[in-house]
Amino acid sequence: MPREKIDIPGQIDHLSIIDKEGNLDKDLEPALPDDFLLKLYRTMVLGREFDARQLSLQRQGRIGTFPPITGQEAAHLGPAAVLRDSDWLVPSFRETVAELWRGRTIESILLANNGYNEGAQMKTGMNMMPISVPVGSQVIHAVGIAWAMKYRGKDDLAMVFFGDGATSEGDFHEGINMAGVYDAPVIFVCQNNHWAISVPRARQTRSKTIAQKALAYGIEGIQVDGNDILATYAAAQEAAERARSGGGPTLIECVTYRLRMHTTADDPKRYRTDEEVQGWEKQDPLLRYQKYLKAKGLLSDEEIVSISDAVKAEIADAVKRAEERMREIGDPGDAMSMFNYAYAEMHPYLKEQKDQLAAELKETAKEGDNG
Amino acid sequence: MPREKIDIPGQIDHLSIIDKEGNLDKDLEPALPDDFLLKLYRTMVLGREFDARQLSLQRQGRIGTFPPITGQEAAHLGPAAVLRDSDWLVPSFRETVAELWRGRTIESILLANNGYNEGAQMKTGMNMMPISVPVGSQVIHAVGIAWAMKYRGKDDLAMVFFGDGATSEGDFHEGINMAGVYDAPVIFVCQNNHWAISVPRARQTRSKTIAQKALAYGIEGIQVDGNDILATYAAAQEAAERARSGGGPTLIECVTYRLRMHTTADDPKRYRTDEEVQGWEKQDPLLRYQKYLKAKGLLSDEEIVSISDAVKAEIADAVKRAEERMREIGDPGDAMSMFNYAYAEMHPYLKEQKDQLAAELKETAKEGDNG
Amino acid sequence: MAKMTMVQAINLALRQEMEKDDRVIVLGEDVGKDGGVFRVTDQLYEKFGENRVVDTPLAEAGIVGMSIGMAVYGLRPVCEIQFSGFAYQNLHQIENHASRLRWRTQGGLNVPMVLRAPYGGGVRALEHHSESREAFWAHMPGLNMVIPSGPRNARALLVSAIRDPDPVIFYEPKALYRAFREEVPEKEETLPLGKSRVARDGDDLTLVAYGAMMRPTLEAAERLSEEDGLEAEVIDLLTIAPLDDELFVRSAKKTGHILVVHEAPRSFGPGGEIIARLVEKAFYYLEAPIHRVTGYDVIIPLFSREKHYIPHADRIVR
Amino acid sequence: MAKMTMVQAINLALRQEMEKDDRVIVLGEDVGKDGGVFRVTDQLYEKFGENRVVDTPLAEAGIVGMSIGMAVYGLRPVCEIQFSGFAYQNLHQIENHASRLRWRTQGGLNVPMVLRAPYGGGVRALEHHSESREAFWAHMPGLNMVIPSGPRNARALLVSAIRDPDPVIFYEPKALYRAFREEVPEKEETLPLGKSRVARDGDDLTLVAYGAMMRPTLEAAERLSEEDGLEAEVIDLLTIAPLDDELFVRSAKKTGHILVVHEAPRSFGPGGEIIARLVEKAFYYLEAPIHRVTGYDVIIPLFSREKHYIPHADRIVR
Ligand SMILES: Cc1ncc(C[n+]2csc(CCOP(=O)(O)OP(=O)(O)O)c2C)c(N)n1
Ligand SMILES: Cc1ncc(C[n+]2csc(CCOP(=O)(O)OP(=O)(O)O)c2C)c(N)n1
Ligand SMILES: [Mg+2]
Ligand SMILES: [Mg+2]
Repeated sequence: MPREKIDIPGQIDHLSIIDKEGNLDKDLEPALPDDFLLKLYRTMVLGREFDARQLSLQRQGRIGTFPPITGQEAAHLGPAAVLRDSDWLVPSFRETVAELWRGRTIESILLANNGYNEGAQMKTGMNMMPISVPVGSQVIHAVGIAWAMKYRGKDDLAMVFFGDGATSEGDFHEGINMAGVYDAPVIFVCQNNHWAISVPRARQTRSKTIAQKALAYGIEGIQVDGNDILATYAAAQEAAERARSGGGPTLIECVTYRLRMHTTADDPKRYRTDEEVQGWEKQDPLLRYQKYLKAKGLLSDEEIVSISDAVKAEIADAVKRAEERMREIGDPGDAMSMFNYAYAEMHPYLKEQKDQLAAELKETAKEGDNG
Repeated sequence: MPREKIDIPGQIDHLSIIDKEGNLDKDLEPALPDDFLLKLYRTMVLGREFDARQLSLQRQGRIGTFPPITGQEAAHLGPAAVLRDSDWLVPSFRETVAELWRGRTIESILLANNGYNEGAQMKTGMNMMPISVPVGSQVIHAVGIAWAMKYRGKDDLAMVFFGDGATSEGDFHEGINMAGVYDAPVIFVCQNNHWAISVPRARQTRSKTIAQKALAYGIEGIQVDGNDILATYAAAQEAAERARSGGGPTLIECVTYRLRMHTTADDPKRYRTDEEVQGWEKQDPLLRYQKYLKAKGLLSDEEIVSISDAVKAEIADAVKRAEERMREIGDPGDAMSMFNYAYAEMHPYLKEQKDQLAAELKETAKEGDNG
Repeated sequence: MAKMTMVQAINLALRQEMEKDDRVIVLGEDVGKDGGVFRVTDQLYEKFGENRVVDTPLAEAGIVGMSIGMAVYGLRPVCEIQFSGFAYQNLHQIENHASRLRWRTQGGLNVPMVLRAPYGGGVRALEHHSESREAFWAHMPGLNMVIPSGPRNARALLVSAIRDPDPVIFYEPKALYRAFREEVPEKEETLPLGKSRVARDGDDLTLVAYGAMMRPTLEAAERLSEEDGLEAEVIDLLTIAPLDDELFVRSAKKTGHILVVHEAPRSFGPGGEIIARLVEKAFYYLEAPIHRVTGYDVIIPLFSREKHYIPHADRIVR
Repeated sequence: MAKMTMVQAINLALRQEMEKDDRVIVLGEDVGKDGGVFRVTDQLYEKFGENRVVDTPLAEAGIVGMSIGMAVYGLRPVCEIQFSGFAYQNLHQIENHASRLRWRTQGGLNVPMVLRAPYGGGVRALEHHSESREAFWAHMPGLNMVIPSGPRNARALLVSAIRDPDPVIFYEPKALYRAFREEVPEKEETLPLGKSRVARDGDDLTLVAYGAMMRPTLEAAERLSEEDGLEAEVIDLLTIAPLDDELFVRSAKKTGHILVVHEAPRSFGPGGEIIARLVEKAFYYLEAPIHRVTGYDVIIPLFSREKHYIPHADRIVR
């Protein structure tokens, strides 16, 4: 056999259901109950409005820096929406809408974004990992969780989110490769928002798509229009069925765009043009989904306004509660709490350090009274 | 655009020039001068015989453990043979024949394998990295070297070797991805010898081939019969032309087999069958190449014997010289030398430690005389 | 009670915990069919099968990252990193996640995993197979760093490590894997993490050591007794972090003379912390400078010279 | 002389070395167009172009591994790891290769690279953006670990680091990036690596610190002078490893009272080594226990509480 072609699956599909003009591909339309469709819409609006609110809070110094998600609502809510309670969600740090969908509270996010560890407190049974700041590192955790699910004979799955930049990390590679080897029930969802801070997608990897990286691991891969929530949902649904039935992992590339800054510390004008941003604003996933719901007769202009008002009110309440909570805790808050949760049991030398600080703070307080 | 196929290069070829029966594919036969062909043969024999000699030395406790290469001579010599002096070779730890081809001496290998740092001494201008024990870690170094070559406007290249197991490491991924992004003149040569110690190729990754991993990085990939030195040479030659002309990196998978143990500390009977090994012995790259050279009239049975004798004599001399050298150095040898080469200049606290040991050893020596 | 090598004792701990608790999973490179390159997991694959004894691809961050996920889900993974010299590939997974998840989630999640790795010199191995970098792990809040010194305490400590609700780095002195045997009871035996032990009583001076250094240290103590009539108290740390300073501080108050022994490079090695604790807690009892007999601040040489690098009794006696 | 922030001073060092020597290459995540997330490499991309100021994919091991290859080939890469909290991803490349290639090849190859990374707390950042783990690097033979404390010495030390024939880990105290300005001469200025400095003279006690801790330490020294009439001598290490013990040992012999300050967790932190050296070399001059004012043995809390974690003048004064 001289030079011959090897028979490997070398094909990657792109999925789109509602196109940029809002036209629907009826054959591909997932059959979802109306209330579910509306719940998706409301949650997208909540994410969008919460982003706006946090930006103004940050500008006023009422919270610290955070990563906005505007423009990526469909790209991460669609996949997250296929999860059951017994499945696990393993987020990166830019899937706020998915976290809210999973039951994380607005208050907890505000607390965390204002530097209170209380905000990252995890209620057990949420079946969710906390956000993971080290890019790509969480990918492997999902594989371990999925391996354990399979070991326990469950038909649950783990869904992990990461960005286009994360695909350059060794951890992404090690995790996805191991998932393939163990046929682990994982769905790898890449939020390809075209930028890793200032590094464009094209400088992150030479491959035309992220989805084709699945070919390296012998697993299924698909690229979807990430601003089309029906497409992101449908692709994830297909992947979920594969995972639950022992078909192994899937890599889903959601092509979307980060409309705002990387974090509030970032100035996108340094590295990208307004034209590019405006081009993507025209593809707003929220507007596209609105069109669809309206055409379906599920959403009226009045309802759009009322939902938006309701959501804003919900956020306002949450902000109030969160700020009350922060006042209760106090700024800087009970210093002693930083010694908690380092270990199941505090070790003696740490106890000594804690007692020492307690004594120092008492002294300071006294001095305060005297002075 | 609903569900449509994305146009990506999804094809991987397999290259074979002399098949398992020794039949030649004339169209693909590289045009190489007779003396070059014979030099390749002699170096393969040298590697094979040196392996055998080191095994017996190890058994006699005259050297420490080492990784045999028998069966993989063609898989790494073929690619290394396309290198120019100004190119760089970045080995793993199982490319002894390539190292010998590049001018590393038998003595230095023996010294290193018997635990003498002198054996790893690198003559400048060799344009070669020392062997790299941490699996996969050297892959990135080759990318840095290649980037620097390009920066300097050279048409040189870096060739890096690694095993099938190494492709699971994050470093492999990060390196090859960056090479793609920078169009770096690197040739990634995987020695797929089917085993990573006891882990079979199939449990290392779910992909059918290693070569197809190139698709994930948007670079060229090819699989070759690693026991066919004409094929490994030809594939590397093609990749070298690509690299030198700015076409970027190539991933070459050489399909071969480790006929002996992983290292002399390993017992392959624990994880693989004799049948499997015997099957591969039939595909011995050395015998296949002999057939080819004989058919070409370049090699006679007498010459086979004379070359083998000459090679054995060369090894015997080298062993003698190496053991003389070791006696000179002494066992354990000059302890003080371990403080050298930590830094360009020894820092004061290290100097204190060195002086302290020197003093202690003097004392011991004295005691020795007295006692 | 059977006389066992450390390899057999560790194997016993793994086998018995796996029998008792189906949450215990062993994973790593070559831990399955091969039984581990040092045979520590020998026969576990045959006994428990490939779902309990998992051969992994060659990916240390992957092994540890997967262990984190398994542990968070409720399993008790015991992963093997083939040599501690390749555990830096996964250090970020421990520093960024395993050691912090309890803290990050304020008690919501925890990571009951064990990372086993052979460390140290003395077996005529290749480069990267002889280092001692326990100080890296000892410096990480939220982590336990354990190093046994003999078959019996290796078994007892490993059982405790597996049951501990927090992550444990378990460094195994490979030089002791088959160096000697000890009686190891078949019936369960544990040792608390975070507690050192007195390995030898004495009133004249204090020697602090752990792991593979216990043998030369105890040998030195015997020689000091015979040759100079000095009785050294020898403290075996067993747990490096959280460091138990109670015993060596008490001993220092008694003897006033202390020597610290470790194989790791001297600068910024474990010895510094031990000395700092002594200065904090026993300063007024110290009668002489505390010396360190350690590896030097260079890479441990290839094996023909390693004996000069690794502390031995002569160096300690001086 | 222009008054510059530390960010500007580091930028100046990079610019001038790049002008002088075309072997100097800056690479890292967002160092190009963006000028670095802290703007340390601002305008270098515009001035030198994408072949001298290289935006990399998001891969720390890749960045450092490539730098090793570049350095071996004869370039002088200065790579930026965006935050020191993500430098563990590349720790194996430093421990297994960068710090050893000179030794491994017995002088045949060397690795003249610099790894820059901002470290430490105080900027209200997210998790993983405020740690101090300089002890990891300080423990590695073959490596230089440098931490400047002000704009002027940052510039001079970075120039020396770039010219050093061995690898240098250069931790930048991000809390000081824009905290104050200093006169920084346009004309070349260097400071030798491996040398500490006396930041303040005094005869009554010795304070040893470095990096971001120099400000609270000097503030504490002033207050001790005003409030208690005690004159503290303050030593600024500048280079953490190889550790220069000459000045603080001399100072300790003079004052007999020593306090060590660092932001890193206490246990197995840099303070231990400093104390061990003092005990080795100045034991008979010590009049009181040497105390450590440091970060606690927990993860630095999220920013609302970090001020309790990071040592400040009050804690030092006590
Ligand atoms: C390991 C690691 N390196 C660097 C960083 C700094 N950093 C935070 S986000 C980011 C870019 C991430 O890009 P991408 O993966 O595309 O996710 P996105 O921010 O676009 O959602 C970088 C470099 C980090 N958090 N972790
Ligand atoms: C990072 C790292 N992990 C583990 C090891 C131990 N080890 C040495 S060789 C080897 C297997 C390598 O397999 P492969 O890459 O296929 O190369 P081969 O030995 O087959 O030539 C392992 C696990 C190592 N040297 N480095
Ligand atoms: Mg992105
Ligand atoms: Mg192999």
